[in-house]
Amino acid sequence: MKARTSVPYIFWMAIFVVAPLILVLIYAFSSKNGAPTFDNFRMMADYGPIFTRSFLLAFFATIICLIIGYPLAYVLSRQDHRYQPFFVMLIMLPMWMNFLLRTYAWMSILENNGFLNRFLATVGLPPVSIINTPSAVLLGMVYNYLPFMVLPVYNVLIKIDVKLIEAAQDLGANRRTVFRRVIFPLSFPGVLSGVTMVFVPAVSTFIISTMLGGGKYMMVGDLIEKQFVGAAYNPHLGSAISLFMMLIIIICMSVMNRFDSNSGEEVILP
Amino acid sequence: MKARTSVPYIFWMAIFVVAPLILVLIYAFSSKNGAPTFDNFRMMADYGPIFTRSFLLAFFATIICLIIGYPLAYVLSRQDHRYQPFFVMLIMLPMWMNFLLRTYAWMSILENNGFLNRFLATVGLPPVSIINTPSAVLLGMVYNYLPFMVLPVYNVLIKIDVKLIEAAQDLGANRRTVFRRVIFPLSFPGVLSGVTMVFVPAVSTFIISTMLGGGKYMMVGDLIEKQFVGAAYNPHLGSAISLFMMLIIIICMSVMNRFDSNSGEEVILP
Amino acid sequence: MSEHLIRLENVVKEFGGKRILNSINLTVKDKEFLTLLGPSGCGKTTTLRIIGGFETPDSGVVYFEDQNYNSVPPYKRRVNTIFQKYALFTHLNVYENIAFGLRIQKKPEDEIKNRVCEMLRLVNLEGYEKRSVSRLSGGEQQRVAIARAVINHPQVLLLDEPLGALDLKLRKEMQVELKDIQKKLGITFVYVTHDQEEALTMSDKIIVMNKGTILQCGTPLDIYNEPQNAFVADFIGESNILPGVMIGDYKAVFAGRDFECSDFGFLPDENVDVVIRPEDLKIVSGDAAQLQGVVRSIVFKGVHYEMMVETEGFTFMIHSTLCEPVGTTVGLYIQPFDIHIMHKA
Amino acid sequence: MSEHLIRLENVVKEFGGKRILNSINLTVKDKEFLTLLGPSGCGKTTTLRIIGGFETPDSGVVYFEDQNYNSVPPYKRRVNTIFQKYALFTHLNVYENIAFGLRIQKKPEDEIKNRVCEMLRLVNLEGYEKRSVSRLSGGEQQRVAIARAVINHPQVLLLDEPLGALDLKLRKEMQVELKDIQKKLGITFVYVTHDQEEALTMSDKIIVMNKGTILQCGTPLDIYNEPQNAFVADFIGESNILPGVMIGDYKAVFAGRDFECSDFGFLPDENVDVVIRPEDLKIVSGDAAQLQGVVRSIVFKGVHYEMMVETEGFTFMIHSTLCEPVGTTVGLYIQPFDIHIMHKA
Repeated sequence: MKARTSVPYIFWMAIFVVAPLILVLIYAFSSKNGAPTFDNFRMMADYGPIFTRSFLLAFFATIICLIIGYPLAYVLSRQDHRYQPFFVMLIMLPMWMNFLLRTYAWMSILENNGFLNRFLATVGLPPVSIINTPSAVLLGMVYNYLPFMVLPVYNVLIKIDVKLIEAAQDLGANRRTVFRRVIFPLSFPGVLSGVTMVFVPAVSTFIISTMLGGGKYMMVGDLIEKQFVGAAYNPHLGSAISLFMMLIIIICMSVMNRFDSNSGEEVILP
Repeated sequence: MKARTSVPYIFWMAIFVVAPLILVLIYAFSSKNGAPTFDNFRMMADYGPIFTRSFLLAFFATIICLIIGYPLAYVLSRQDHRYQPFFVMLIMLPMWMNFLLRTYAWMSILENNGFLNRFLATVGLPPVSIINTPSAVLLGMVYNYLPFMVLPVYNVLIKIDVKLIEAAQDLGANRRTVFRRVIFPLSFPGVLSGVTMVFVPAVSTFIISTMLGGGKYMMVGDLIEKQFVGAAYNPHLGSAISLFMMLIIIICMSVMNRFDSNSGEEVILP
Repeated sequence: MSEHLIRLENVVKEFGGKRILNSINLTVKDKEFLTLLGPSGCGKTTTLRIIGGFETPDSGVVYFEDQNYNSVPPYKRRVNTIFQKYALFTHLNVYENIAFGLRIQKKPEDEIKNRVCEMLRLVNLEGYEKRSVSRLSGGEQQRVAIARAVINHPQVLLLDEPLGALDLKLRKEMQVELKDIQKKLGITFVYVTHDQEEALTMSDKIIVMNKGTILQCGTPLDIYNEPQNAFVADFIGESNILPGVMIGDYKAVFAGRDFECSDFGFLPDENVDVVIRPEDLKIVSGDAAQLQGVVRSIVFKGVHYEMMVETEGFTFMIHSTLCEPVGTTVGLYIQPFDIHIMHKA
Repeated sequence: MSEHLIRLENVVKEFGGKRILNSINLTVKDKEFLTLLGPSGCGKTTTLRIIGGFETPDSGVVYFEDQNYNSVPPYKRRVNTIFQKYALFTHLNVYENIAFGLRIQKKPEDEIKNRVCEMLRLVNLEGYEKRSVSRLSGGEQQRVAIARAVINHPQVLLLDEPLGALDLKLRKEMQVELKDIQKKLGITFVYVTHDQEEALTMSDKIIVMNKGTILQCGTPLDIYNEPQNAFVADFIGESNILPGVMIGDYKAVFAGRDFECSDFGFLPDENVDVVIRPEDLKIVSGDAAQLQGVVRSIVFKGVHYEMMVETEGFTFMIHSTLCEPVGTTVGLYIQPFDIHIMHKA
């Protein structure tokens, strides 16, 4: 396809992609009767605690995913090559299962007389009360988004040239030093990508909090949902909130990206 | 981390990943009072039309995404390298916006007195009635999943060695033949990956049909949702349906994968 | 038909404002083995790509049999190329790679089969039909690339450092095989390399390039024995290059004394480059010696020793089958016709 | 301390059931330049990796200064390696790549700075400190790899085909530089290559390997002039190898007649390989000729011509600075000490 015929094509595609975005802009900056206004954004201030909670929960979920997911990806990448596809498939398995089902399963495990407490009782331990706490919401988020952390890190780790590790050993680095000075810095782009892929959906997640938090810990995703399909129907406010979230996410991502492209030169570990 | 210390770690992770899956299995094969049964699967027969509709809609959405997305990815990959990141970002932009918002935007465009018809009226064309038809649902799905088709195809296309294209030209192939005999076959893994990434979420999508189809064209995703959070609360049936869908998806994926690994040797175009 | 199959006339090419080719003029005769020789970045590959049609000259004309071919796309030229890293189609097996050109011409299946088999015989790859090209060794990939290019019966075969990825032993074998194939098929070869030994061994004609300019064009013998400047002399083989002055016809002064030589026609007292091949410096004793020097180092090179001999004013590299221990003083003699005088670049 | 820095005793290594090393015995002296030479897959790189500690022998022992080092990990050996494709750390700049070894030893910052600068001077890369290694040319990467390995003052430097990725001209320059560095620093070098010219030029001692076995070990001169079998003779330089029979001490029959030679001690009428270097066949006229042959082809090689001369029973490759036209009949003469007789492998 020649350059001159491709330009109109790109143009039409841009309209298809961008038109709904423009609509969102219009909604966000207009009131219910169509008049231009900033009220929708002013109203967002009322929901400050929900934003704070969403960001905090997403932040902690990302950290936990990183703490669990990085070693998992690392261990996976060290396994016999024949078994690796099996383990990767195992980790991806839940992703092919309906999101609601996954969350529901955790609900029944964590319930006060759920599977976990029944198991603890069998082995003679006191029951735990997790359901309807922020911990349960966090657990659900980590479970749902862990694969998005493991896969990019794993993909970067398996591509690290063994020769680089041998070169580091050769220069006097023991296992720990090799990891700290070579493997981790080289896997950093994977970590960035994993962090993005977990944080972005986690910050606007919905239903998880309803199901595992007992509705007590509303998150931005739930708030937006309510504006479009729920009781609080107000697409103008919903658009404004979404736009605000999108802005924040884009800012975070571009900061991340700058960090990444510089990493080759400037990221020096202590 | 040594192999012997990593085994228990993998073991614990496997429990974390697999435990909810086992629970799903138990749910799927038990009745409300906990007795083992196959009733849940038998009940699925009643929802035959929903399954058929979901698969058909997902199938057509995938085909349309391929027809629109492949040329888009191709055109993108031919642009000046400096502009490519901008176009890619443009295509990914909607993905950072809340899923509900994207769908709502289309709802307001397609509504009988929505933006599209108002635009048509302005330029003197008769109004179209798309909202609450399967076409609207399809459009929503294509819009939502198009980036998942474009990105993997684009990623494969930009990695094709220019030398291979020159070699084909050198051997007498004009632009069309180069595309048919070299570029397309080499991009095939990207197409497979795109098809998978569109079809899998599309087949179990929910809310889109409610919002754009007016609730008349219920899909499997909606059906499952109703079993967990909706009016028809029945997690046992929901688990059975999810399990069934997961099975079908895994079968599709492994067929696809086999196809891919053989492609080097056996995919010969006419 | 002109006696020249290909002719480049004042061809200029720039990339991003940098001039890569600087008014190139060259001709290729039918059935000739022409080599473009030069260091990396000298423009030899760009010249080849212009002949193949992958680049269009910014100015100047490419003629094929006296027709202007500037705007003829690669797929309409009866020219095939063997690319530097072979550029085999990874999605096709050996058979389909070789058959590619014929399939595009929509030849009947049995003709394709016959000609592919013939090619497999030519390059000694019988039985490799079903193999995946990515599982072949470097040498085998090289052979597939040859077969794929040659099956179309091109008038001209362009080869872009085709042996660069092979190891020494294999490279020498393939030199002989390529030359054989050229003779057997009677195709014109245009060959690009930075390896002077390859160029000398295989070519009918060598064009030495540097910095986008042609420095010399001639037979291997011409180029080796009569290099036109110090760069060619140095590039085409190891050389001692030292400054000198022509004090008259057949009379040069260098390394602190005057020598008889076979060159003439220079300006009076012109500053020149004097080039002497290491194998042309003879170690002699007694009065025959023109220079006296001290052996500073010896390296055994197999066929000969390489000695560095320090004379007053210049340290010569000498190749000899005999060796004198480090530290001894030796006499050196150079025959007049082994002294090559060149204008300063 | 023993006179041997490194000693390998009956070292055996298998990969996936395939025996790569077949009871290797070798010794490396302090400050020696030892080259492991052989075709690809001969086990030379595996031997190097065992010395470096990257592989453990399946049986046999590796001694460093008479201590068993079999289970000493690479980071505890005073050995550094220059890897085949350099294996530079892409996440670090030139300075940090070179400083890597010192940082691990937690040297003070000013010592690191001094020593890195010294290294940059040694390899001629001053001013490259802040560059990203992925933007360097092959030759520059090579230099960074040398500096990175040498900064730790290793006792032994292992080099795995370090020049393989460079082009001819640069390869020759780096050969000289590496040899200089070795002399300057007084480090033991163990060098792996498949290039016989490299091996001859640089080494104090060469070990020729094939199929996991050591075929010959000696100085370049020994290996070139007294190859112990036809494989070594062929690998170390171009050779005419033909079958013959020893009819007695100093008497060999080949190419249809009997020759005087300098070998003895064979069984009566033993079948042997006769090896004659192409430069040792002299073209003579008249009665001096031992063989008569017809010139079949001539290739100009620069320093000499390569002619194929067909005699009764064998076609000889001859290197000569003179050339006889194709088709002429020439007489050949071989001096007794240029005829090398070898037991059949």
